[in-house]
Amino acid sequence: MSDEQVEVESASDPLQKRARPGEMAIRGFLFICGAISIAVTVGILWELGKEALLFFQDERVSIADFFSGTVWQPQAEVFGILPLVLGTVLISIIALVVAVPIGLAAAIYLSEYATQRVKSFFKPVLEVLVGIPTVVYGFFALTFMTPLLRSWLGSSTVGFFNVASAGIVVGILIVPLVSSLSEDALSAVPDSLRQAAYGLGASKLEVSLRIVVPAALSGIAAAVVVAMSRAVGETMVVTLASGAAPRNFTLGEDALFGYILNPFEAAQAMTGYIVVTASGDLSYNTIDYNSIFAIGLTLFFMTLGLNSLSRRFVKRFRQAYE
Amino acid sequence: MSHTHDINVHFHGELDALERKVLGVVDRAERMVEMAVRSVTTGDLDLAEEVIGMDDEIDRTYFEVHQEWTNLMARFQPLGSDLRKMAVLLQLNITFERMGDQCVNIAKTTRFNDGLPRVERICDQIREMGDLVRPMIRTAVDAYVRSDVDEARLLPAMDQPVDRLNANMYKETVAVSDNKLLLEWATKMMMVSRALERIGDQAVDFAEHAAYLVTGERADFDEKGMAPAVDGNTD
Amino acid sequence: MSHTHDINVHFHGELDALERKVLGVVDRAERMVEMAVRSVTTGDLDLAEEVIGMDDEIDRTYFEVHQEWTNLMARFQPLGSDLRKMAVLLQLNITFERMGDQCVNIAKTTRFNDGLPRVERICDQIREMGDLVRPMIRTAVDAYVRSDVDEARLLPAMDQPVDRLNANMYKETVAVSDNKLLLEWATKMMMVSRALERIGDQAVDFAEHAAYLVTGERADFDEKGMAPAVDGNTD
Amino acid sequence: MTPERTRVASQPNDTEGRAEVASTGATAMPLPPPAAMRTVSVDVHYGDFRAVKDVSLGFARNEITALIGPSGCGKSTMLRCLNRMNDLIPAARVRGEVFFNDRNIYDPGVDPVEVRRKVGMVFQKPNPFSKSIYENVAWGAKINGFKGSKKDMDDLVERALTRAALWGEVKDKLGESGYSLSGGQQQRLCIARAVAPSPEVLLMDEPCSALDPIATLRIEELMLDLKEDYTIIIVTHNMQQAARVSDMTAFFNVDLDGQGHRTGYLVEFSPTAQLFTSPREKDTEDYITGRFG
Amino acid sequence: MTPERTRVASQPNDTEGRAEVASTGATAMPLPPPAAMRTVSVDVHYGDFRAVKDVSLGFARNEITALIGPSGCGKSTMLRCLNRMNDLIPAARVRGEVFFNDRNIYDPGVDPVEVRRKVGMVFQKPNPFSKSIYENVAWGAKINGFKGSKKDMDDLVERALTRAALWGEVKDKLGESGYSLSGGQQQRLCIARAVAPSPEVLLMDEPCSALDPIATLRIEELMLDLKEDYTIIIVTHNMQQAARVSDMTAFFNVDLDGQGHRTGYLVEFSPTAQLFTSPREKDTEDYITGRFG
Amino acid sequence: MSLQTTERPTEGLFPGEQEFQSQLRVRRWRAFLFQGFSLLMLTIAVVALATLLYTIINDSFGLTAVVNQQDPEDVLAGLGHDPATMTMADLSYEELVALLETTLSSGVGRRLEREQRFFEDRLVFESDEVWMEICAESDPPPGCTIGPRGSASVLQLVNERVIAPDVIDSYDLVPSLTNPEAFEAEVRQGFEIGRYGDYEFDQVSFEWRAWFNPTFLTSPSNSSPELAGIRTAILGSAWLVLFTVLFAVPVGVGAAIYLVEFAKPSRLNDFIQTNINNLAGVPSIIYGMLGLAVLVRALEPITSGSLFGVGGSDGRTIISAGLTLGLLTLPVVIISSQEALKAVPDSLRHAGLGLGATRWQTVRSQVLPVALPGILTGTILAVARAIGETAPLILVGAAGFITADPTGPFSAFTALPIQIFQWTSLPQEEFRNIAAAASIALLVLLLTLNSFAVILRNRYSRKA
Repeated sequence: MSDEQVEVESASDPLQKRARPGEMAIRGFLFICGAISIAVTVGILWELGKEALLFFQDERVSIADFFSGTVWQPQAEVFGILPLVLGTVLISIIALVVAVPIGLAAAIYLSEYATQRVKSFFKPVLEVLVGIPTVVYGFFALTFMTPLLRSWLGSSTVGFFNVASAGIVVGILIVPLVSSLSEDALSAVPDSLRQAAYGLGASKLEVSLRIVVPAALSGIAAAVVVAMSRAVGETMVVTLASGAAPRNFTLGEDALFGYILNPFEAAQAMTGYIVVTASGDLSYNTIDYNSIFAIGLTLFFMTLGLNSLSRRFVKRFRQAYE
Repeated sequence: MSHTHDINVHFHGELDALERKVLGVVDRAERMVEMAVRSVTTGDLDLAEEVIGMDDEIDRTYFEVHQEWTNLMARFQPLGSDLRKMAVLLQLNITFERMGDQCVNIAKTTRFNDGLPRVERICDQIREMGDLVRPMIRTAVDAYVRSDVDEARLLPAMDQPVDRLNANMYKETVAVSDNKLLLEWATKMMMVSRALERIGDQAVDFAEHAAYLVTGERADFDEKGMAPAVDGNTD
Repeated sequence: MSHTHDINVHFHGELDALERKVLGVVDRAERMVEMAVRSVTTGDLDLAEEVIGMDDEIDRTYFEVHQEWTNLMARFQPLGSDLRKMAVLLQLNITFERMGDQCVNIAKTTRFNDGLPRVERICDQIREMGDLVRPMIRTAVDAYVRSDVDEARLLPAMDQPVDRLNANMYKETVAVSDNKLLLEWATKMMMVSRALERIGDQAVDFAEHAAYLVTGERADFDEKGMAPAVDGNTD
Repeated sequence: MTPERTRVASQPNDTEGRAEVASTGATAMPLPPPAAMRTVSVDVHYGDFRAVKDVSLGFARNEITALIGPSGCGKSTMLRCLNRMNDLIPAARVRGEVFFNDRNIYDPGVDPVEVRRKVGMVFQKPNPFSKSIYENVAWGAKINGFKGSKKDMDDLVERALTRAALWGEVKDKLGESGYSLSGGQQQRLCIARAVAPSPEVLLMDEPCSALDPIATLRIEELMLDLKEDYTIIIVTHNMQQAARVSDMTAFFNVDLDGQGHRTGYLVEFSPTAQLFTSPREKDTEDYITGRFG
Repeated sequence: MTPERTRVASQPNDTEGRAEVASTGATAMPLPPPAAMRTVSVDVHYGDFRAVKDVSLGFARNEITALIGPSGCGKSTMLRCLNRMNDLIPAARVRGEVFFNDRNIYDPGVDPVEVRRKVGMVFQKPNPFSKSIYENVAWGAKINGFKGSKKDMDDLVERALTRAALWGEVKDKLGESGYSLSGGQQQRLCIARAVAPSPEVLLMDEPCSALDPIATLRIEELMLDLKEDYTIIIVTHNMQQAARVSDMTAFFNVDLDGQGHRTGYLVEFSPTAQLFTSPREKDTEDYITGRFG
Repeated sequence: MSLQTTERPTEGLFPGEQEFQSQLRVRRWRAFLFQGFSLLMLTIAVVALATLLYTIINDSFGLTAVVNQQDPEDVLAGLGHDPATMTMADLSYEELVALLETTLSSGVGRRLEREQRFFEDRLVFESDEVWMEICAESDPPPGCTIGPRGSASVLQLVNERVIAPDVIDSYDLVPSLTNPEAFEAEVRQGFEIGRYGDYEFDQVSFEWRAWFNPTFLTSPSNSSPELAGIRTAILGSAWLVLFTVLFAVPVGVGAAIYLVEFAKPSRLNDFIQTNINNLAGVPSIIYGMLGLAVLVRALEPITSGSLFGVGGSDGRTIISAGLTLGLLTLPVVIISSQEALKAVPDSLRHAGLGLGATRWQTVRSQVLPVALPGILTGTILAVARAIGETAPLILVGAAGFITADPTGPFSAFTALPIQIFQWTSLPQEEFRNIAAAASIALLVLLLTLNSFAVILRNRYSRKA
């Protein structure tokens, strides 16, 4: 009976809008899933901000000194973040110096030269490198890289904890990142461009370096920036290999290359400080506890800046080919 | 791929329909030849009018075919043998429309000759020509439909007696010149003879086209070897 | 996009070349008409042979045009006005080849009439017909080339005196029937008159096609109103 | 709306005689079959600019109507208006009315999902689902509340595949993936899929542009078969294809404004044979004879 | 190798009369212009199976030769043999000889880089480099050791763009990216780029398949212009296109073996007008009239 | 050599044939060099991996210098056996227990017995009365209920307590194989400078030791590297992964479906997308701080379990850490799921919608099945990454030394990477060895997961 009615109704207007409650419920659930990510960001900003604010509100701390101070001695209640930033930046630069040439050349080889068989050997190897936990790299830095550097350059030149070892190992750690992202960018360059160049009588080198790499440049730049961001945020290698002492310095007094920028001395990085502080017996609402949040916030904005930059490159790259 | 499917079923369907339409005109033309010859040799005015009436239909079909030809050409843009067939169909359409016109001319002669005396010898000769010409049309159509080059090659030989009879008409006409009325009738009949001879020629033309369709190359029967026995048949 | 570029330059170049080739035949046909009439009215046998020789060339061109037409059709598959033009060109090619044949018929008559006496009045009449027919060809070609419908519409009127003169030939022929030789000559000249009248008709046909090309629709001059003044002109 | 109107391609902006010609044409013609769909003064905007302006067309039942024109003329956009696929492009807005059996499908009360059920679509590239051949055809019926037994569904699938001239080729491998077929077969599978839920109208958006000439001819033949049961509207940039298959052809052209925006508009809507042999409009003539640019 | 041989499409496997017909054709024709390239019994293998078998063709100087046939018939593969682009596919092997000006380009001493300089190529989809229009055209000349001044290069770029009928449209924006152009313009840019290093032969692999009909006609006109200076070999799956532009046409067909492998072979190589109006081979006739499958 | 050529209009501007040929040689040489360079770089990357694995394996196996409390030979001889024909493993159960009885203090003995009895029918260290008493308590020790120890367990106890080996020095795998004498010399030298305290060189025996062995995997942590194992850490990691997956996968895939399939471009949806991209780049340690501040501190009543009346004192529990890793993994899961969904061609969606399906019908029946392998691959890789994370766990308070297996979401915990970190930071050489051994365990685990993902992806991409 009612069936018939429904049929008559639908016959009179078969296009009539229908209610679909299940569809709406699912839609609502999926939206909430999406919205959770906002909650995470808000949580990060709120908590880091709140604790950092407590830190800066402490009478022993001044914001200006925090960002310009070149000495970090929490025990003496001197909070200048620059020594920690110095450690982070030194390590990141060394890492990039190692990772960019290796990663980029490897990417070019894989994308332009390698036969399918060579690729099927090297690509999983690089993926395994990505998958290795950073703590294992830290172990590697401490038990292999540092002794190696010390035996090459002499243990008097190279400290047991040193920036170079950490930097090199972080570099190795981000090689696969650089190479796989760069290779993605290179592979995304349409094959038709290569064909066109070969068709004009170009050699393989000319095709690779003068057509493919320029075409993928913004993608490669994005890869490098992402790798840098990763290096900046890298924690375990840094904690284990570069030492637990901030490289406090005084501009003008300390030798620039002999000490401040010396890669063979120890220098605590921002992440290293956070971990070391947190893994000790940490009581809440102390200035130490709050200080790690101030540093964390700084770190957050540094990586955010780098990631935004990289996304801008990616966007430019996509516009060219999509 | 040992055997061949016709993917273009619809086009070939339409092409066949057009062909049938054109060949249908030929059938009608053949009947018109018979009727026209009968009307002019017997002086049957009603039959003559009937023939003249039939031509309107042929003309209408002629325009229809032309229109459909253009549409088919625009829509399917045929190639190869299909294109050759299309070209032949267009030419045949013109030719057979003209055959119809020739029959009308013959029928009209019946009208003008009404009341004039007749020479039975000449009538016999015209009838003989008609009987010779009609199988030519049939043979040519056959050769075309069956794509039979050998059959098409029979046509020039079949045309020879027609041409001979036509040439003979001068003599017959001059022979009756003493009687003004007979002379007037005979000159008109000369035109009839001429029209029938022309229809025969058109059948030969037709056969040529049929041969072209099969071989893809023009075979000009008139020029190659089998010279026409009598002059003056190239109208 | 206020003005239009012709992207299909090469096709339109080839189409134009084909058109020129067809129209070139018409020019030659016009000259042939003049020469054929002169030869038959003056009995100039050399001129007649020249005309007969010219026809070979026209036939050759006819086949060439047919070949090129097929090639052009296969290669460019024209649409719209281009397709209509192609259809018209094919019909014109047949028509003008036949015009050439008519001239050959006239010239051949010169040959057969050699040695026969002539009636100057009939010769004058034939010359007059020739003079009337040639401008018709010219006008029709003009109308086609300039796509001028109004000009094309002049043709049926121009054809009327030709038809009248042709109809008159019966009387002239019967008038000389007392002299067998003259009669023989006159019956032959009747065929000449008939050929010229036919050329005129073909020019009218031609004009029809020209009108079709411009309007995209067939205008059948014969059927619509302007009925032919004289019967027997529909060969 | 009188039946004559359905063949009228009137452009209010241009009244010098086009509408006149069109209506003359309509009266001279025998009465056309009733229109399955028609559009009245449809405009499509993408964001701020007008992609298609003022299109009024009628699509006769059991006929094939082709939309042709240079690229950017809005023919595909127009097609997608007819089953509200344009809804999927966020920036697109449609003005004017599109009637399906005298119901405006852009009425607020109309469910686009239901519209698409009645107005099926076949796309440029063959896009079978990554399911078995059987499932490809059956799915459309299933989601539309097919209530029959397994046997009924088998029959439906066979009928649809037969209708798409594919049954003979696939009947022994209904369980294989749709991707195992060749391009032309895939497209016929997509047609079978579109046909299975019994739509009334089939929209085809350049259905052969990804196929080779042989597969193309086969699809064209299929369309001519299908029009016995369906109203078909096809977009093609291949003039020859439009000429070969369609009964009516609508020619669109495109205007460029100063900023490089393209606006498409309807130039001529005529029986196909007429449009390709003696078009009414000079623009059409220029386009089909290649005198254009 | 007599000049006549260049027009012969002989298939040793099939001697019933094809070669006879071909040579008759050759003697009946006026002597063809000298061949710029020719292939002698070329086989192409992909891995274990034979993609193209036994193709002998001659490409006459300053003529356009079209290769047509159903998909999978190996026409593109054949084209890529002519400038050793097949070298880039690791599994592809070419047997037989390909002569460029009487030098076998598969001789061990010949560098493919050198071949490709002399035998330029235009591809299916327009593929300008992501550089400026100027750089797109200049690059090929640069890598080939162009040693003129900046002014000479400017002239070369202008000449190439003019040759490709693009100069007028781009002369005011040579610095803009090649991607800023429309599809048809991009393809003409690619032609300009191919022409700039002064090749002798231009290979075109379905150069219009990604373009709309207007852009297609323009490229076709351009090809007809270009043949004054270049020998052009074009692959197209559009028969009409082959018919429109080419002087000679080679029709390829394809055999399927039991395992579903396709082997392409040359069926007929004739003057274009002949091939499309009265082909010598029944297969050709069937293909062009749609009686095929 | 050259291809014959005809005159071209640009003749003078291009090099002649000979010049072109010589340029060609240079170009070819340059191309060759660059190819070599890039291959070298690639090889360096591979060598780095090889070195890393080498280092770990090198440290996990090798010769050790061991000083035993009692020499097994002496023990055997003491029991009247011939040490030449027997090993400790050949001793009978009773003999082993007797050995323990003589060596262990009664306090230690009682504790061991309370953990698990030695014999079904009699007690060794405990008196029957006391045993009855303690088993009658409300919370009896496990020894009251479970069956007796097996011979393997007792043998292990004998090894630990009676023989009590002390590894005083260890040697890497490679030199152990190539030059074992050098190790002996090194140890001897060590004795000369008094590095090994009270031991005498005579006491030292040189033994092969695989630090990575079944006992290592199944033992709990221990302050002595010879006895330490990673069972607790493995179980901790497993619990963490469970919570990570439970949180990150449904939410992540849901969010990805929302963003790819349902979200129309609006300010909110753009913001969500940007936000996720940003989150993916946030260093893991920041998530650790978020977990510390929110989960450990602010939500302590929930995460410590005290709200539910179970668990311990603070929020440094498995659930806190698991959810922290879940948050960390979430953006990666979302982005990789998005990639997988975006890789499904739009034509499938159009086909579905064109048939009159709703959005969700299309997504569920057509899009998700196609995207699923991609989503799974991405999820596995993300989870693998989470397993290796260390820094955030340190922040949320993973314990370095706990020996008790985790019992539920509110237990304190440790995890494999934490264990590695702890051992690596300790100075004794032997902790290096077990750190290396733990690294092997972690790498094997991750490699298994990764190869699973790779296989999945390959199968998927082959089909597409």
